[in-house]
Amino acid sequence: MSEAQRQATTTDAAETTPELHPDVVHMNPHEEHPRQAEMPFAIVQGAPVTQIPQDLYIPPDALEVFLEAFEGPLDLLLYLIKRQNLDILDIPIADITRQYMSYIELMKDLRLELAGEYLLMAAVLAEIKSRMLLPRPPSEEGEEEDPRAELVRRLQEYERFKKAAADIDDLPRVGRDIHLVGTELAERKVLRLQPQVDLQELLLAFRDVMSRADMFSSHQVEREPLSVRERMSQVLSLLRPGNFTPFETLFDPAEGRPGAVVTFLAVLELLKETLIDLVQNEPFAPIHVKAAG
Amino acid sequence: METPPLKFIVEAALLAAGGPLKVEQMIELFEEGRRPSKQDVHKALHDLGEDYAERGIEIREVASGWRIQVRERMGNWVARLWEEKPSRYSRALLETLALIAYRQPITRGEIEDVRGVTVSSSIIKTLLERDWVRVVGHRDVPGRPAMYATTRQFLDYFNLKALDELPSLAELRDLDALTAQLDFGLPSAEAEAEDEPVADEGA
Amino acid sequence: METPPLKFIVEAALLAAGGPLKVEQMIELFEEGRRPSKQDVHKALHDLGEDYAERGIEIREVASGWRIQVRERMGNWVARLWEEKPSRYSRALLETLALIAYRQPITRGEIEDVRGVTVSSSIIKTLLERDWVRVVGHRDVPGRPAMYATTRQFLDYFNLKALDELPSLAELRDLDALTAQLDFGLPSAEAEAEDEPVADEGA
Repeated sequence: MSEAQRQATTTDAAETTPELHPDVVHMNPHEEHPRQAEMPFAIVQGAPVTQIPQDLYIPPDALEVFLEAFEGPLDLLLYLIKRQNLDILDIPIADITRQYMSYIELMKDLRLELAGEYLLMAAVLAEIKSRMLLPRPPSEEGEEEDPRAELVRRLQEYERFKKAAADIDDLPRVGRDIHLVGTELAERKVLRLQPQVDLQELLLAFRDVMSRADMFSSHQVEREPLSVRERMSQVLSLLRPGNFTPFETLFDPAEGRPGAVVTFLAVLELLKETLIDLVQNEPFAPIHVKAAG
Repeated sequence: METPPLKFIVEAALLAAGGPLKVEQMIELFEEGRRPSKQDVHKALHDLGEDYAERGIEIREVASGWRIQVRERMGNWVARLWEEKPSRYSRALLETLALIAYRQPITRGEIEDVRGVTVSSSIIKTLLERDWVRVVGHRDVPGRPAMYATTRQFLDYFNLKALDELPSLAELRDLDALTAQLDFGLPSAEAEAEDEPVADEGA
Repeated sequence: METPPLKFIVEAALLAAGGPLKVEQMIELFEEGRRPSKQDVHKALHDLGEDYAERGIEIREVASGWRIQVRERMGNWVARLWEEKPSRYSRALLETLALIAYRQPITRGEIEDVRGVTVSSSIIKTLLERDWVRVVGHRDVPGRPAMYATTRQFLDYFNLKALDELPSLAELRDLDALTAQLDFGLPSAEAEAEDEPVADEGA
């Protein structure tokens, strides 16, 4: 492995496991070429350690960190493949399996709680390895599928979502990269919308209240044209308290005869209900209308 | 990276803060050694104020600092953002309104006589505020109670030219005719009526 | 009262709303009969965008509508307004989110199949609580597992208008193409490889 490549893989690994210097996890007991003159992979009691210790003591804490740095067996496998600059489509299964198993064994020795998925993957790897070692019987369909195919598919599938997760993490994000704005209002008003009323509702309400009223008064015979009622309100509203209003100003010639009749009936009704007073100083003098009281 | 003009940093910070910022706080947005002076910040605030002259926002100093706010004259449009969903009127209100419409001019006491329960002041107030009813005089009896009548706005709202376009009570009681005439599904209307709160229905 | 230019009303509303507004919502800020057309509003949004070209803010359409936001390049200064550092998300959470985003609707089991590990309940809970994902139904298989999909809030948060703005997924390469050239079946080759030191692979 050239130095350039080594650098490349180191960078790769650093990306994969940001929490960990890649060399800390590089603990293959079969490592024959301890790296010289590289970054110290650990600081022990203040002194940089650049050589792999022969007895391979890995503090259990570090291993735990190591385990946590991976999102499962697929992630660990991807790391092993990337670290060696291997093509995912051409994994040397025996090698990878051996490396994978050495990690697993180490974890077991240290009695770290190992997720079942890691052991399952170990079995899968062993199975692929054995299939690759065995001579393949001639297949009926000609070519037999590469025993690694399913694993490669899973690794690729996992890798693309691992990448997608990193891409999503890189998207501009509210609160980190972009910030939302907000302003106060000089004066904050809340518009309170008025409830809508349907005429039907009003009519039903009237019908109902009148039916109930019937239960209280058995002889409610009223049949007044509403136009007279309405005109009564209009006449009343024309009258200013304490003032006398000329009788003829209550009538609007433009309304014609029916209008005059309705107004006259309204005035009579108002008189009957003693809501207005009519005042005439002498016969044939102008008649004035005044609100009662 | 190039530093954007101070006033744009100040603007972005004021908008993002969502509340007033003191001049000191704005200065502290910058790294030590690159901090603008108070004068610089005041100048930036002033320049922003000029930029906003024609716009719907303004920059103002309030007790806890400077802030960008929406001008009062924009309130008409902006306030609609916070429109409250209208609630529904109570049965009591509708009956009161109906009685005022059909029996005007009518006093509160008279409405209560027919309904058999007290009419709350808030109902009368709501109707007056909505300009659907008004006081047209006072009855000449002890207490001189106000007499209520419906208004033009009431007729307009219900799309009526005059009160006599309202069906008479007799017509209302002729349910079948009413159903045909007004085309409302009676069963559903009845069901709806049952759902109404009846708390103040004394009967 | 004179009506201010549309773009200033739109600007004031977007600033006051404190969140995205849809074009329809902006139109409804106006009284009936005075409402601008969709084209008018789009023009106003475009004009505002040009006004902001040099400034520290920008106007952008995300899933829930249009919003004004502080530009990314102002982040350096604006971020200092807040003591708290923006939260970071674990890879487990991001991978789960990515699978939901790209493969929705997807069940927890299907996420686990791809990731090769169990998806912890706390991750799903966090995603649901942040309103980034929601349950859109249940897969018709034993156990009827919930199917998850992303929400508009997810898109808003990541500054996206629609799912198709997500970065595209890496291509899957085909093993068969390579298999033809490889002599993987030779036991001797594999056995040999086993004896070789790992670090020499690249040499």
